Amino acid sequence: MVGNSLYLTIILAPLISSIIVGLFGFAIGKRASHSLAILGVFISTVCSYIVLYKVQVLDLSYNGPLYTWLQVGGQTFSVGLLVDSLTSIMLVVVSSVSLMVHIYTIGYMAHEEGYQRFFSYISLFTFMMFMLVLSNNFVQLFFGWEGVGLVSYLLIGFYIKRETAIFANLKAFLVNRIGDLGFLLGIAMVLAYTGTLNYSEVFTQLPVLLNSTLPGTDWNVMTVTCILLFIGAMGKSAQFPLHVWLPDSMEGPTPISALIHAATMVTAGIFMVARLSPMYNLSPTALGVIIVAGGINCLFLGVLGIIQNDIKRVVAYSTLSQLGYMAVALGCGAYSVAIFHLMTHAFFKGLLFLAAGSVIMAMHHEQDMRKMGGLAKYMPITYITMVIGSLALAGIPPFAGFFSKDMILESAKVAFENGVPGGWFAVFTVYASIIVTGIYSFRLIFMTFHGEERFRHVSHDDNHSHDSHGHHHVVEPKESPWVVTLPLVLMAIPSAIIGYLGYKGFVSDSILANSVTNISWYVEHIQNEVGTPLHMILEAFTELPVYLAIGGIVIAFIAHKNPKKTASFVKAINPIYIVLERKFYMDDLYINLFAPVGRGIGRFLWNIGDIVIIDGLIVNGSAKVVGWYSRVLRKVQSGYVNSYATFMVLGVILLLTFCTKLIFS
Amino acid sequence: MNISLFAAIPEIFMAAMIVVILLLDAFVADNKKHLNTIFTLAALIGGYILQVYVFIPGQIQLAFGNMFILDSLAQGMKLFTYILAIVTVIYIKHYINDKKIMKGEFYAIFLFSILGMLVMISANNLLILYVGLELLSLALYGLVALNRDSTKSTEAAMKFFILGALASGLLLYGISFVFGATGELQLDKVFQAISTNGSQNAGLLVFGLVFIVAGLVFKLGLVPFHMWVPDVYEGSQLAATTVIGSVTKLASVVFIIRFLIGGLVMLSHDWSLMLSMLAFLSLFIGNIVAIAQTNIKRLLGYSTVAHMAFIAFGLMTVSVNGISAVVFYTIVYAITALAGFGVLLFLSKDGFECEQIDDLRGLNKSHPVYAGIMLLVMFSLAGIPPLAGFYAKFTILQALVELGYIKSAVFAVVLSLIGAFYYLRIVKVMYFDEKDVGLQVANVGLLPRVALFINGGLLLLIGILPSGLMNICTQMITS
Amino acid sequence: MIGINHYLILSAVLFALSVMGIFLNRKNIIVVLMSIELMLLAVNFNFITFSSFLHNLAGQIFVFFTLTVAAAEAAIGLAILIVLFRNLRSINVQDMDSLKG
Amino acid sequence: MMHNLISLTVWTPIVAGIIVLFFGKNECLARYLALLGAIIGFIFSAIIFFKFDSNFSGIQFEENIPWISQLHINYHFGVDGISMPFLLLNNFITVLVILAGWRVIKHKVALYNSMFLLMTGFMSAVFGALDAILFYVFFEAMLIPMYLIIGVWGSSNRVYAAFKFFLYTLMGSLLMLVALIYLYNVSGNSFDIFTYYRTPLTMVAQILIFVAFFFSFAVKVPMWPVHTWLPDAHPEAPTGGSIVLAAITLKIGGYGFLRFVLPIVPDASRFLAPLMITLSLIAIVYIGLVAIVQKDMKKLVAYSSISHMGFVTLGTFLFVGPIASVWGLQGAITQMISHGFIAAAMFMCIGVMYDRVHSRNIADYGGVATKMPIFATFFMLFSMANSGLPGTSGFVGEFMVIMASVQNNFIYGLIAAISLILGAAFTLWMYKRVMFGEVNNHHVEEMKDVNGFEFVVLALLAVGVLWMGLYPEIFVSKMQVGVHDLVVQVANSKI
Amino acid sequence: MVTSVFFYLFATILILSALRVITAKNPVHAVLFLVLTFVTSSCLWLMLNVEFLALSLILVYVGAVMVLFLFVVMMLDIDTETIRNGFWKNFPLALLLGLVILTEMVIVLVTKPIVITGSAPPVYPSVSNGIQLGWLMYTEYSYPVELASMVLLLGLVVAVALTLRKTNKNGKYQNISQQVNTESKGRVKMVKMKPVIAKSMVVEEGDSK
Repeated sequence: MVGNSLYLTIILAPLISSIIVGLFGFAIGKRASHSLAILGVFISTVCSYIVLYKVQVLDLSYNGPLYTWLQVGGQTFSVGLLVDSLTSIMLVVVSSVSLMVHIYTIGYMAHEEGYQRFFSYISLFTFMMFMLVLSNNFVQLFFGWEGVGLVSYLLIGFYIKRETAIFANLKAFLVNRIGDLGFLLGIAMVLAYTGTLNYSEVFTQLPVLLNSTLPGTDWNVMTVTCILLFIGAMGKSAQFPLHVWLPDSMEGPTPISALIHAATMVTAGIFMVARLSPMYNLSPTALGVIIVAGGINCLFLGVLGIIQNDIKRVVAYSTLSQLGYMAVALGCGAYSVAIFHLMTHAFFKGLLFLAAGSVIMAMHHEQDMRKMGGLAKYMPITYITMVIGSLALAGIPPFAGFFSKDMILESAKVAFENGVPGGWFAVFTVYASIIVTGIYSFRLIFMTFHGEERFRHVSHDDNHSHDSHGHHHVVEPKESPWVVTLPLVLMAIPSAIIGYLGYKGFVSDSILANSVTNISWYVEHIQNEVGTPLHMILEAFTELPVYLAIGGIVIAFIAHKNPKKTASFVKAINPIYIVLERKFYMDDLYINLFAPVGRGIGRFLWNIGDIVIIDGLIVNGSAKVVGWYSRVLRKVQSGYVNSYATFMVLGVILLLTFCTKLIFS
Repeated sequence: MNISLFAAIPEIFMAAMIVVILLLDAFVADNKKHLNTIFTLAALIGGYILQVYVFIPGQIQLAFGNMFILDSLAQGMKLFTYILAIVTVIYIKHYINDKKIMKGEFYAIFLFSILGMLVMISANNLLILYVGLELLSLALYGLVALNRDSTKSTEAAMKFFILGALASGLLLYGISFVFGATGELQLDKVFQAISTNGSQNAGLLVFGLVFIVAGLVFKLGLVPFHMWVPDVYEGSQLAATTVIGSVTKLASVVFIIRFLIGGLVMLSHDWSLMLSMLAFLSLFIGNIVAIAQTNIKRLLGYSTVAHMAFIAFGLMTVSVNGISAVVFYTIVYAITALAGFGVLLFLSKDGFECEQIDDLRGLNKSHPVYAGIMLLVMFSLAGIPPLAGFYAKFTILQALVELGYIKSAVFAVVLSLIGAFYYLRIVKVMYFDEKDVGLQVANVGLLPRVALFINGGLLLLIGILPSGLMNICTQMITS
Repeated sequence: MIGINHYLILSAVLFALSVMGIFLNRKNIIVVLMSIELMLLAVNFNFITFSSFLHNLAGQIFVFFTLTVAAAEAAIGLAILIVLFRNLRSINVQDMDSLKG
Repeated sequence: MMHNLISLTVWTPIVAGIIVLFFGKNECLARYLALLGAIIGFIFSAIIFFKFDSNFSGIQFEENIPWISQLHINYHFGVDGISMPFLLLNNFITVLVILAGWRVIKHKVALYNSMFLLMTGFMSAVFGALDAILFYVFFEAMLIPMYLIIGVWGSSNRVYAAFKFFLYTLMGSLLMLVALIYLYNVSGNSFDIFTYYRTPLTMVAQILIFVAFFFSFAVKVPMWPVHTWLPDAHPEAPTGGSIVLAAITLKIGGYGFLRFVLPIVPDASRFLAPLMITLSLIAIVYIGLVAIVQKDMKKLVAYSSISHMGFVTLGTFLFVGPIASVWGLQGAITQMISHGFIAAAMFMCIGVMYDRVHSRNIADYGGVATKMPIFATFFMLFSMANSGLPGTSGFVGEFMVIMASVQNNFIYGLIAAISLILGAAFTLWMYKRVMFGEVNNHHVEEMKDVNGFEFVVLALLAVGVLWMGLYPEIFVSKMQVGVHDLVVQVANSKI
Repeated sequence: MVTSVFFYLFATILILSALRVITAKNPVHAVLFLVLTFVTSSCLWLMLNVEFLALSLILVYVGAVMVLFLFVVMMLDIDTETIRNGFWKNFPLALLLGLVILTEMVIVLVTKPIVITGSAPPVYPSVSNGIQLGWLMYTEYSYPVELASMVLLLGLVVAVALTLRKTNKNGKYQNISQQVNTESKGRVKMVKMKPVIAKSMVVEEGDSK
């Protein structure tokens, strides 16, 4: 036990604090609750850094069971821990962001109902996320996977009275469940063909998967399995077409948008594919699927961010787009790049959300950017940190996003050169998406922090009844309290520099050594061309992407300065605009097609199948037939004694006839 | 020729007691008429004691020139008859009082019917079987008609009489052919005659058999000879229905066993086919028509039809298991029905006859113990374990399956499902319906209550430990 | 020569007639009772015939008892009939239909 | 003591039930007596659970004495790994049911408690019986108390429901009786279940017996298309009745398949497995869809029970080649146990709300979570368990069965896994409509959070649900040998 | 030959009168035809050497039972016209029924010849039929005789119980129990009376004082 007590501490600290806060939150009060929750996560964070040290520096990894969860048919499933380089990175990311969010929450949720509940949830979430990243087998991965889904569900619907929130959380859960369906089947395939669900054992049996086909078809089992597993990732990481829940999930409080829907949970799919890289490497078809899904996310869903007016939704669409980047990287076989982007993204996207939250607080829970503007002077810290985040997001060197994005561009190019299926699509989308990113990220900055102070013209009508502040008059926006700004600053630092620091390690794969197996062409073409980060920055200005990004920012600036022209432009492309506004009709597809059709079928089966046919026709029908017979047959008992006698005589005749036959036969 | 009368002492005693009671009724003051009840009970208890006394285990005792036989079947069934008769008297005592039925006559006629049963059970001769049957039947007609101011009762009696007379005519016609074919009336000799040269007059025999079966199954009430059953059950006052519906069944079944197994077993191929036909019809009609009934007595009449079909199925097997199952079934049925009628009797009072299903509404609320007993009765009749009725059905089914009559078994089972419906309905009325009709229990005294309680408990006890009774039944048949 | 069959067929005819009688008379119960007497006569005929041809007196004894019982039966039947008539003011079979179904 | 444990488990509640029935004039006394009886019964079953040797192959705690010697029926009790967990579950649920009815049932208290105790005893006997007739007797006897429970304490349409329940189940079991008698004759006059295991049977006979058993157990499970009694019985029954029905009674069907059908007619089972699998899959998907559109909470949970029980039959009849799938069987049993907890919990939750608002209609609620936060938490946990969330017991069984079905055929697995979506859809949609949103009527406005009894019951169930989800091994390990024996048994052809 | 003629003669009368029994309009006629039927069959029985029973048939049946019938028919004043309604409607069916049952019986009787098994010689050829029967009845068949007595007693009891009505004002009944249970108190009424004393005596007494 001593060997894994450190890891156990990481897992259990938030769990314990979550349980205590959850069960006794009311008893111990707000202050103790948040202290306890933060303490839990803090312990985990510290331990995570120790783990990072142990793994990266001392090169100590760990893989062992904790307890036997289940034994079936000679196969043993244990809850176990796998600590390697990938895990250590994830641990650090998760725990750091989580800690920041915990602290931030004190300020953000200060006046909300269910304060303790919120802390309990996010601590629980942290626990689940740890379970996910630390698992050494599929079952536990699935446990964490669903666990984070659960907490996400709970938190999206945190405002249980708000109709949109509780709609969004149900939607999120169900869409995730579609992914989980694939994921579980993928697990089942793995189990069926390898007989184990432990990563390490599965990886030794890969040839079995590779050399089998699904009975009755000529589908390669490896491909089928990988695609199924990726369907799970599509759900969790909001890849097209299962992305529809993510924008809606913004109904939840902003801290969890930062934590769950930007930094950690949504990247679980990326993490999973990276974790299973040895499998994906063997299935180019599956990689092609990932590229397509990622590419669509990256460009087409990113475009939607441009037209959003809700500050959080803009960030949400940018998240979709960035997840697309990661997926493209995965599809190109550059798993470590994907993880790199995951990490940088976690920080800068977390930052953006937190900053957006800060703005929202200042605006008294107003999220519509059309009612903001000119906030820069009122809340400088928020402004600065948000600009840093946006620059990172847009991929402007030397901020974090630049490095990871550049790597993705490179790997896409390499993949294209190596004839990976869908490679051209990867290249096209990632390049195009850079402009888009620039536009929407800086549109946000301009609309929010610059220009006219539109909030002065708009009365705060009561279209957000959840607002517990209840202010209905204009108040000067002011900078948020330190518990809010401190996390912003702390997150802004890594957003700025983590790319620079991590670049070399990720590129050379030294950071993720032994846990992620990049595909061969990536290794051949990129890993060998490692330059220094500084060199990268300088070189970047000789290449297209940076200019694309700057171009995007410029477009955003022009549009901001010329609102009338923008409006006429929008009018000119109205049909397209409508398509964009309807989010490519994906929501309609789900809400107005799939759900009603499902309910319709259900209603049909119930009314026709159960009530009419089985119950009506067969069950009650037979009862009716019996009742009918009963009513008819009782008429035979007419009450007339000679008819009774006649029946007796008829009985005799019947027997006689029968008997005469017997006698003569 | 055996002229010993020893084995017949109980019957002689009963006959004497009948006369005593008739005289007593004439000579005792109106305010001392309860003496009738006491003497009736004394007669039955005395008969029981004598019956126990005269029996020599393991031996077949004959009397009256071999016309009277006392084998273990007779002994067992007689003892049960006595017991059931005693319980019947206990149950109907208050009812007779309340309804101002002519006591002396009622008890005398009742004892006549018991005597008839005893004679039938012990008969070893076609003539005795016939006379015993008539003694029973005539007494029953009398019992039914005794409620002479009621149109229903007299109508029922008339129907019962006409159909009964017709049935005994059929039976006699059949007996005459058997006599003609074999030249014998003594059952064992009939059996011998058929087995030695049965093929000689096979046509005549089978021909006679048809009429005999018709006459016999009338007593059981198999379709289409069942039509008296519901009318008589409904039309008679409860006291008479109780007698007809319960204790009579024992004698009827022994009667059939004596006839078909004792005398005509060589023709079993023919009569088992006939019985199976009638049993199918009875199960169908009995169960299905019962569903539409609203009168409990009538409902129980139809349910009897269905139950007797099971007995016919058991007889059909012509195996030791089958016959002992039949005996078991009969006894269990009689006990069960008696308990059911007991509850109805207790709920009936002067001017009120508890006979509509709706009369029982909310019984559980007002009288949970009676409701509980009725519940046991109903589930026992439906054949739900752990109640006695289940094993009754079970043993019959087993006998059927053992001999390969699987289709019959499945048929029986499916229709008893329909049967369950109407039993459930009664339970429903007692337990589920909240509206209390203000049912009052008659002032019955302690003894009847205890008797009813024991009777109900017995259903459960036999249900849990049926072994003892089964043993008795098997011994009755095998030895 | 008149053989056993003649007598048996004669009794069979009587039997059939009695059955017809029961069926035919939907109005008058007393004729039904008479039909039953006819049926018993047919039975007795059978017994007598067999007894005579078999030289077996048991059949005659049987008839003797049948007669006795039939007498008692007739008495009871008629008594019931009278009681019924008192209640119903009719012995029409079709009026006896309060019990049915 | 040791060798009478099953008898004690069986008879303690029955005797307690009878005592309560007769001496329960005082309502308070009746309640305490009933609780005492239930707890003692539970203690005995717990002793069995802990004394059970999970490495021992065969029957433990065996009792075998002649009962009805004429018919060679024995009083033969004993448990193996398959039946033992049910015994524990059954007695556990009873304690909860007695507690759940403590405050709620106000009329005919003695009868109510007595009926539940009788039910428990009967059901324990069903799980413990190793003699076919002993099994059958208790199998049917159960109908009586359940009929009364539904009929007496049920709601508006209770009579229809009670009749339907009774007749539906009776229909099935009567055919089984004929099959058992047939087996008795074929096996050389024995009602011993294990003798039947060894009795050779022709394919035709096997199929006929299979059909007879099928009707009996499929109705109990219930499988599509003989399921329609359940959505009627559940909503009408009182909370306790629904709990017992869902938690235990349904399991008897699944148990019957394991105890009777598979080992006695293995060839027919193999032959008809595709049919059974098809029916199970229909149950999972069809019923899942039907559940979504229910307006009545109890009906919804009833349908969800059917859907979940589809996994049981699916797992039971999954064969990998000629060998019954260990995964499937284990999954089936685990699913049954887990469903016992979850269904009980779901009905308990609905009961808690029903007691306050007296409506089962989803539309009559909304925003309950704001009024009853503690309750909402419990309900959320159970809803999640009902939709098969890992970490709760609902996941374990479904997981195993899905794994097994993919081993058999990918398509089976795919269809079965659709329940992940459907299960979440109907449960959470209901949860959303009931618990979330604005409080929109005064009934909900007046709702008070759970009281002590309810809290204890819910908490115990929550512990059960989580325990089985996080550490199922403690149950599963006890079953392993039993399941293994069963698989070996089924692998032998009897033709 | 002679027996054949007589047989057919009586048989014809028998069948025709039996037919009239069931078809007669007036129940009184029916009873009388029934009497005829019995008498004819008694004749046929005589032809079979069954003298005793032939006579008892006349005595018991014609003499007692039929008279009883006649009595009842007369007593119950029945409207004979309405009673015949629908008679001919049912006749064809009744005929069919009768014919079917007869045909089946005849087929069996004719096609399967009867073998007289126990064709032992008469037991006591020299003794008359009545004595033979009497002998048997009181020895071998004593049991049924006893039973028959019970049957008759039962018939008596039932018939009386059903028809005897004590409510009739005009009837005079003997109430045995009342008679038996009368006590002396009930019979002799002791009346306490005040002694009636002649006036003169009083005067005398008074005078003496």
